[in-house]
Amino acid sequence: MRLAVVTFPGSNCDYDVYQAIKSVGGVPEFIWHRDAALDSVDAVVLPGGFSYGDYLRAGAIARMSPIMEQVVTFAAGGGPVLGICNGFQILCEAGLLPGALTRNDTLKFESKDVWVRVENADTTFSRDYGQGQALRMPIAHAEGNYYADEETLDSLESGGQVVFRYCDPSGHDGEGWNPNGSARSIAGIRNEAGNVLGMMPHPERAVEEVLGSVDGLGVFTSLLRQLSPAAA
Amino acid sequence: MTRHHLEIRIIPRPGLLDPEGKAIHHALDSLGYESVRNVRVGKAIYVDLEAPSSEEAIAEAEAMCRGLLANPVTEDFEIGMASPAAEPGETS
Amino acid sequence: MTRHHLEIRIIPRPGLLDPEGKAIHHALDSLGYESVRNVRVGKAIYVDLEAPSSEEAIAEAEAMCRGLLANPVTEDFEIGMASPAAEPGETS
Amino acid sequence: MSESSESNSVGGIGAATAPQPRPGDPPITPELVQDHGLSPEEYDRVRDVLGREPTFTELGIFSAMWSEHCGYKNSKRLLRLLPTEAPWVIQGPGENAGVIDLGDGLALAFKIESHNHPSAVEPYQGAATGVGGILRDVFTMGARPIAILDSLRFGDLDSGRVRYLFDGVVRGIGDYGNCVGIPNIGGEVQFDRGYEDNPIVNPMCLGLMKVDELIKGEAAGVGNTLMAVGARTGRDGIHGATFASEELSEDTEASRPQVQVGDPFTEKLLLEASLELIRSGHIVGIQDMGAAGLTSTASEMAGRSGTGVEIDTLAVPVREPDMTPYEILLSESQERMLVVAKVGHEADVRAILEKWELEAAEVGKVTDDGTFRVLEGDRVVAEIPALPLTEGCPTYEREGVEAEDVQALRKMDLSPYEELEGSPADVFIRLLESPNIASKRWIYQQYDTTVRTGTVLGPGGDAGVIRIRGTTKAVAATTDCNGRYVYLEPRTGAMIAVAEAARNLVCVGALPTAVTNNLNFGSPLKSHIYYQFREAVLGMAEACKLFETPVTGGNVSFYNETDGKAIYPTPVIGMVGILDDVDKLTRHAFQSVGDAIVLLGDNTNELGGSEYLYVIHDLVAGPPPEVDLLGERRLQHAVLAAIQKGLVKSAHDVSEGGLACALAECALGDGEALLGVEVTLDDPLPTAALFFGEAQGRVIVSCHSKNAEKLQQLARDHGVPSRVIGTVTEAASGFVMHAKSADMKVDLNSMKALFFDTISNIMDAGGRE
Ligand SMILES: Nc1ncnc2c1ncn2[C@@H]1O[C@H](COP(=O)(O)OP(=O)(O)O)[C@@H](O)[C@H]1O
Ligand SMILES: [Mg+2]
Repeated sequence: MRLAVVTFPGSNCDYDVYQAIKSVGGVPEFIWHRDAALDSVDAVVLPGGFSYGDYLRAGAIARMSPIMEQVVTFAAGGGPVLGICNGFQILCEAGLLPGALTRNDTLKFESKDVWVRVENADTTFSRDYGQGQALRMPIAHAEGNYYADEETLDSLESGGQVVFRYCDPSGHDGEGWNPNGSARSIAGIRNEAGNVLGMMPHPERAVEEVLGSVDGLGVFTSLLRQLSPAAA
Repeated sequence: MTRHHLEIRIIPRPGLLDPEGKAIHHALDSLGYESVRNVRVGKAIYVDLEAPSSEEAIAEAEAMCRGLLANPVTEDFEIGMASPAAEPGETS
Repeated sequence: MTRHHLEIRIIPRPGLLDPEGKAIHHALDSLGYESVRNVRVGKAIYVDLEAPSSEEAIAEAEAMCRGLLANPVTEDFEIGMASPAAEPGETS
Repeated sequence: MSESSESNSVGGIGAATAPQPRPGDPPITPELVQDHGLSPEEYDRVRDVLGREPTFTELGIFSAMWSEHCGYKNSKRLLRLLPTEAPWVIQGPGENAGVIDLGDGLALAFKIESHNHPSAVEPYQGAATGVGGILRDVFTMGARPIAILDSLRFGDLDSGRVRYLFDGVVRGIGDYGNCVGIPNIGGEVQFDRGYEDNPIVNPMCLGLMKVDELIKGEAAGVGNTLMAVGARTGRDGIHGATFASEELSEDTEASRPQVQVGDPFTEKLLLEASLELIRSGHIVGIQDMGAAGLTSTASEMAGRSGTGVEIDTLAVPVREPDMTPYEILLSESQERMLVVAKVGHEADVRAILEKWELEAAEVGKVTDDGTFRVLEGDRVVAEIPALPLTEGCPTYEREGVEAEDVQALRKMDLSPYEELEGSPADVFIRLLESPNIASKRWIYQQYDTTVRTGTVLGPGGDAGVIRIRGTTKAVAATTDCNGRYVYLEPRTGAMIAVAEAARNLVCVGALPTAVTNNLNFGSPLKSHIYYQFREAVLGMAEACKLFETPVTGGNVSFYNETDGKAIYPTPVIGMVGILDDVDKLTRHAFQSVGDAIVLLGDNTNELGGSEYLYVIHDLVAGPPPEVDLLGERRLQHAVLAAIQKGLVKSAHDVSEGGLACALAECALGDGEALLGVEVTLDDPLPTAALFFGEAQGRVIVSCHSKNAEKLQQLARDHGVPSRVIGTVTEAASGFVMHAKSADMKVDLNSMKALFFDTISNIMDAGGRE
């Protein structure tokens, strides 16, 4: 299973995602944003970081990059695309996911562990989790405040497109546990077709006990299992 | 071709929360500026470009806003001619 | 007392590096906007305030810029009357 | 005052090729020389070196290179007293960063740097560019940065200006490091009116490399090509080096264009491109253009390799029109490097930079004549022998005399403060909510601490720890210095800084290995400041020798003064250590109910320089706690041995706020799983000293009760005093301390709120004044 990890100028979690994929038996491969070929890959990951320094708006300049045309085509053909943090921002800017990620309502960069609840355990990226399971993962972003108009939010909810939601450690809605002001505490969403997921928390930073949590593994194992149901 | 100095303002859409505006309003309040009723924060982007006419310069800036500079989900934009204060040389 | 809608522009001082402007210029270039010569990015702050006259409103805004809104070390500012597009309600 | 030259031959060169003044150059007058920070004697030395009068451009070059910042003129001689060697030291002082051997073919590069003055003028950009500079120092050695730490000092937070500085500095450090993608794993901050107008901002960086990828800042190989790489050169920061060497004054307000703006995005590209370049084999040397820009970089690279260099300023890519050679040579624009490419490989170098969307320009070549020569097209604008320029700066040893008011403070009778006014709990709570004791979470939650998936212990513990992928090892790092102690007694204070750093490392299970340091002081021209400096260096040297932690590099920041008032002398120690087995990592938080709490070391009646005196009595007085270096060494060994044997479940050193505050930190942990404490102390000491005194050489460990005896036996074998002082209890039982003269019981949840929220409560209400 070949998974493309796209490196934009300023990506800085590409290496971490690479290691996480390898640790669950996938075959990661770095793709430089100007090497615009995604022909024989099975999935694409847009990693976190500060593509183009987050200048203008996080993800705004990266989505103009040559590779993104390929990513759009790949996604339109049903190929799985995962965007983490800056990758999520790029996916929204590129119109592959609805809404936008605006500045944290705290007006600060927020770096800490958060809890998210699996709202839909029946997706390409979450099938190895239990419905309602609470996961612990780090966040590290300045623009993670998810915004969409009410209508869009309603349709995300009713279509099962909200995949991860900030919660308290016991998995309940918790006042004060939304770290950035996101609408309806949204931490991760998928597209209507189900093959594109964007999330602000970093699952690739929660894949080994020594790092403090292994709750992020499921995102990668789910994806691999989807790609080759026989394996994993 | 002449050089046109444009000022593009990117403004958060009404209805959108503007935490920065709110924080500034709060800070102004506590500094004693009690007459302030509302604060919103956007971006001012100064673009110098070569175009045959100012109409064409503005049309080009509009295209840039739609294509890159503004996010239609969260932002409106406005284009005007810049004042001389905002006229530097070349970005290198 | 009337309500005045002011637009305050905060502009990076000439001579200082403006990495954001540089990145945007670069991006516009690669999108084919080759007529662009220079890009600088500042802030546009819309402030609504009550003041007896527009002169007084502007004087107050100037004081706010000096005291809080602009960083005198790195930024210049300009104050103007805002266009109606930038007139929302009250900051909550 | 005596004076001597560093280099033996300070010969002039032929006047035949002597550069002529450029049109528009101001005439060289004594005032101009003075404005360039050179004394008449130093100017004479310049003329000796050249064998003629300098041009304006040359004056600028000498001024920068012989500034305190580049020339170390008032520190060099004393710094030679520091131990710098050990079998594991691969690169000692003199290069961009020190390097130590980690085994397995790997090496660790690390360095600390000050950006105090720029941060005082513009906190956000000043701190951000400080991080940029220290990252470049590390990756130009061929190492990939793996961690950042930041050592900070500010005035008290009740001042709006201080809050503005603190907020800006933290955002600047965060935004820069976060964008480049390097985790912050620790640091320190102290708030004290001694730093009111002069904050200290000392970022530190650690980088990992293969031993054989080490590359130096040398301009070797006659005929090789000098290439300027990265950002373009602008007018920013011209004479920053001289600026950093002068006291801040009213005039500084007028010197604003000296602010440099950082571009972490370009830095990230430069980082990747540099590492790729180094591995490509197309270059022989690389160095950051830091203080004094192109001038110091080019001349130092030539000086180190005994060659010469020739540069054409017209070939340097500039950001602004009409820049003079003077400006181009002295600009401190950020994110630039000078690379020495093998001749014939220039196109390969350019190709790598293009991939990373960066520019590279050929600006000169390596020559064999030992001369730093600058051309502007056809015209020679400067021609200076390289070695005398880089090494010939006059150095001074001055007279140091202790200030009388400090002597008086140190001798102050502290007995009136030994008994507490009010209940112990009241005092305890006031200490917990002192920003110096309270959690620094408000700071490090703005720093990415987990990127690169190597952080096994982030900020909030005794030291930060990064595991080394592919091995069982990890490296630990900490920064420490209590400026109050150093102020009251510089030699002891500096020893304590080294001892505390080592203690912090052993508490996480790491063997202290090497040191980088940042010496932040006032003006060395004042005899009482020079006294502080000399004593602190002596203390540091002694402690580093004894602990076998050689100094592999560092930085001196003088003139931290405003209107004649100097900061506390603050020799910040950045220490790194190695854990052979990352699984042995130990944390400071208590782990389970029923565990025994064991105190290693002795309680004594010492209150001097304590946080207790500062918070409760508004005093910085008395002698700092005594430090017994041999005892500290035994303690370090005992703690490491206990951790190796798996005897302890937690370890934490006792520092500011004393035993009570250290126990509170163990009980509160990271705020997620609180545990109670019940300890009983039978020492015949006054309550203030017993609970809040800052006696050195103490570590609190916890262990399963069945291991308590074994642990004490181990301590005895190491000659370290130890005793069981209590037990870990349920959180609901509260935080309880009994002593002969006093008892206190405090609710853990209220402690938690005070400890974790104090700084954010202060900061999230403030504004700029
Ligand atoms: N400026 C800072 N940046 C990052 N971490 C910090 C900073 N200041 C303090 N910390 C972290 O907060 C914790 C407590 O700091 P401190 O009380 O200075 O520790 P210690 O007394 O053990 O040296 C440490 O883990 C330290 O790394
Ligand atoms: Mg402490």
